[in-house]
Amino acid sequence: MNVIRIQTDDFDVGAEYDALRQRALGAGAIVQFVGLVRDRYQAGDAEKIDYIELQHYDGMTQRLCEEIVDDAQQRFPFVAATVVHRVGRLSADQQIVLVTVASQHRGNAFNAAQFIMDYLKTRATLWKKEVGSRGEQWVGMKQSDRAAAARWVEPEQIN
Amino acid sequence: MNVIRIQTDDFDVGAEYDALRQRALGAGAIVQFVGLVRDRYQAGDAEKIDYIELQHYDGMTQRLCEEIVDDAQQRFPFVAATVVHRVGRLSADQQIVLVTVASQHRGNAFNAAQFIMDYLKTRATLWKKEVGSRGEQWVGMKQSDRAAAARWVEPEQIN
Amino acid sequence: MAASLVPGCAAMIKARFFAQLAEDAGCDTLELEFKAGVTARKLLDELEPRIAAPGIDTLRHDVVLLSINQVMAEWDAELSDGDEVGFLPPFSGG
Amino acid sequence: MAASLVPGCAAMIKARFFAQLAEDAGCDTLELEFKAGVTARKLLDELEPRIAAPGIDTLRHDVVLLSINQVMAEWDAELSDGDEVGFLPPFSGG
Repeated sequence: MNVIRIQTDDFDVGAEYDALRQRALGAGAIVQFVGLVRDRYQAGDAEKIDYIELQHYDGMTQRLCEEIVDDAQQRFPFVAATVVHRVGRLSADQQIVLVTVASQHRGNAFNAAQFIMDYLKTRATLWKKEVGSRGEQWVGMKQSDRAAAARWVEPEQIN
Repeated sequence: MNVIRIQTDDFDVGAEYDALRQRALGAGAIVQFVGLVRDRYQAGDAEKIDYIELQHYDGMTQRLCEEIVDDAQQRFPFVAATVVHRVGRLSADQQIVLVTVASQHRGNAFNAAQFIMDYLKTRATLWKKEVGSRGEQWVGMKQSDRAAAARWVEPEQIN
Repeated sequence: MAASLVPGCAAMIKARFFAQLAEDAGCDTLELEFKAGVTARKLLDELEPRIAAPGIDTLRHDVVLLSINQVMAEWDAELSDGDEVGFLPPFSGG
Repeated sequence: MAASLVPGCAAMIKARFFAQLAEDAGCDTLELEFKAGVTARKLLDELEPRIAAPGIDTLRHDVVLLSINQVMAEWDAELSDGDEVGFLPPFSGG
């Protein structure tokens, strides 16, 4: 059973792990990913990010995330998953997104978690604005995220 | 800074996550893997595993695990990692191993965590005995684990 | 509602903008009257002059994705009375 | 200690067995006297008859790894007095 939530509130990684473990008794592997607000535009950069603003299309995001998790489960069968994505204003070092996947063996849990993250970044109605020493700017889709998502596309799907 | 521990005691995933997050301020991605004692020899199997017994070569395991983590950090630069591996008797559904990696971006965290797990399973002085409805048996290295570890070997290293 | 599908009848369309597009357009939402059966592509062409100049760049079909009534859609989809059309710049969640 | 490196001198070697190998050998540890300079491979050959029959299969060089003084080593390494030799069956941690 999968749990998907879009919320402004923070999440408790330990509590989400415990809850998933209860829903997935008998599983042999749990992979958990947390995305955090970085405090720099680039590692080692002097210019700092103060906070980000995460906007989303209320009414679409929840369903798109559910579809992404279903897609992941078809490709990499797992027992249960939890996805929590925050929206609103998040300051540096705060938690943005949680993806937790429990499966029989670790391969599917790692693959599903990566697939979900790649698709959350490129196929869900979420937009990030960075506010810091460079002013305010909406972040475009990163080429690295586009490339990461593209690796999951079967050759026959490319056209 | 990396933390590696071999212990009989259980570990608290939430507490380990919080501790790593403090050691890795500024990181944008944390990947956490937990291996659990499965309660079946095979998913859906009627035959049950009651517990496992994890033996290790005290005096070698800690150092080998440190080398594996260093190797991972060379290949996939990350900010900090925690590895906790339990030994002794562990009953079904208990936690066996924790690998947590914090990095700037998610690619290195996912790769490093998978690399560490693959190498923990194939290159550290740890041995697992399964005890259940099939009696007691030492688990040999799984072909799937051998294959998973082999994917990290550079072509020039194969000989 | 069937009447709204007949080309030529008036149709109220709600356009929604997000992120950089909302800033370019100067608003999140526009209510517009079109002829029913207009395609999303045509709606976009007609919207361009109405929104702020910097937006013209970002409103290109090859960069912006489209939703109709909160479901991803194609640019040649025909619009009906009451439809909500979302103009979705490249995503950057996670 | 230098004397122990001279081939021909007596050397006490501690052999350690793990997992299935320990069960086959019927013990975790054996203290053995050899000539210093003996290779690990030769030690293994001499050990085979001493340990229980089922062990002979699992003690093959191509399956079992070797450590000397708790560091991974090669089968043609020469052993010295006081060395601890670990016979390591395929690992299965994690």
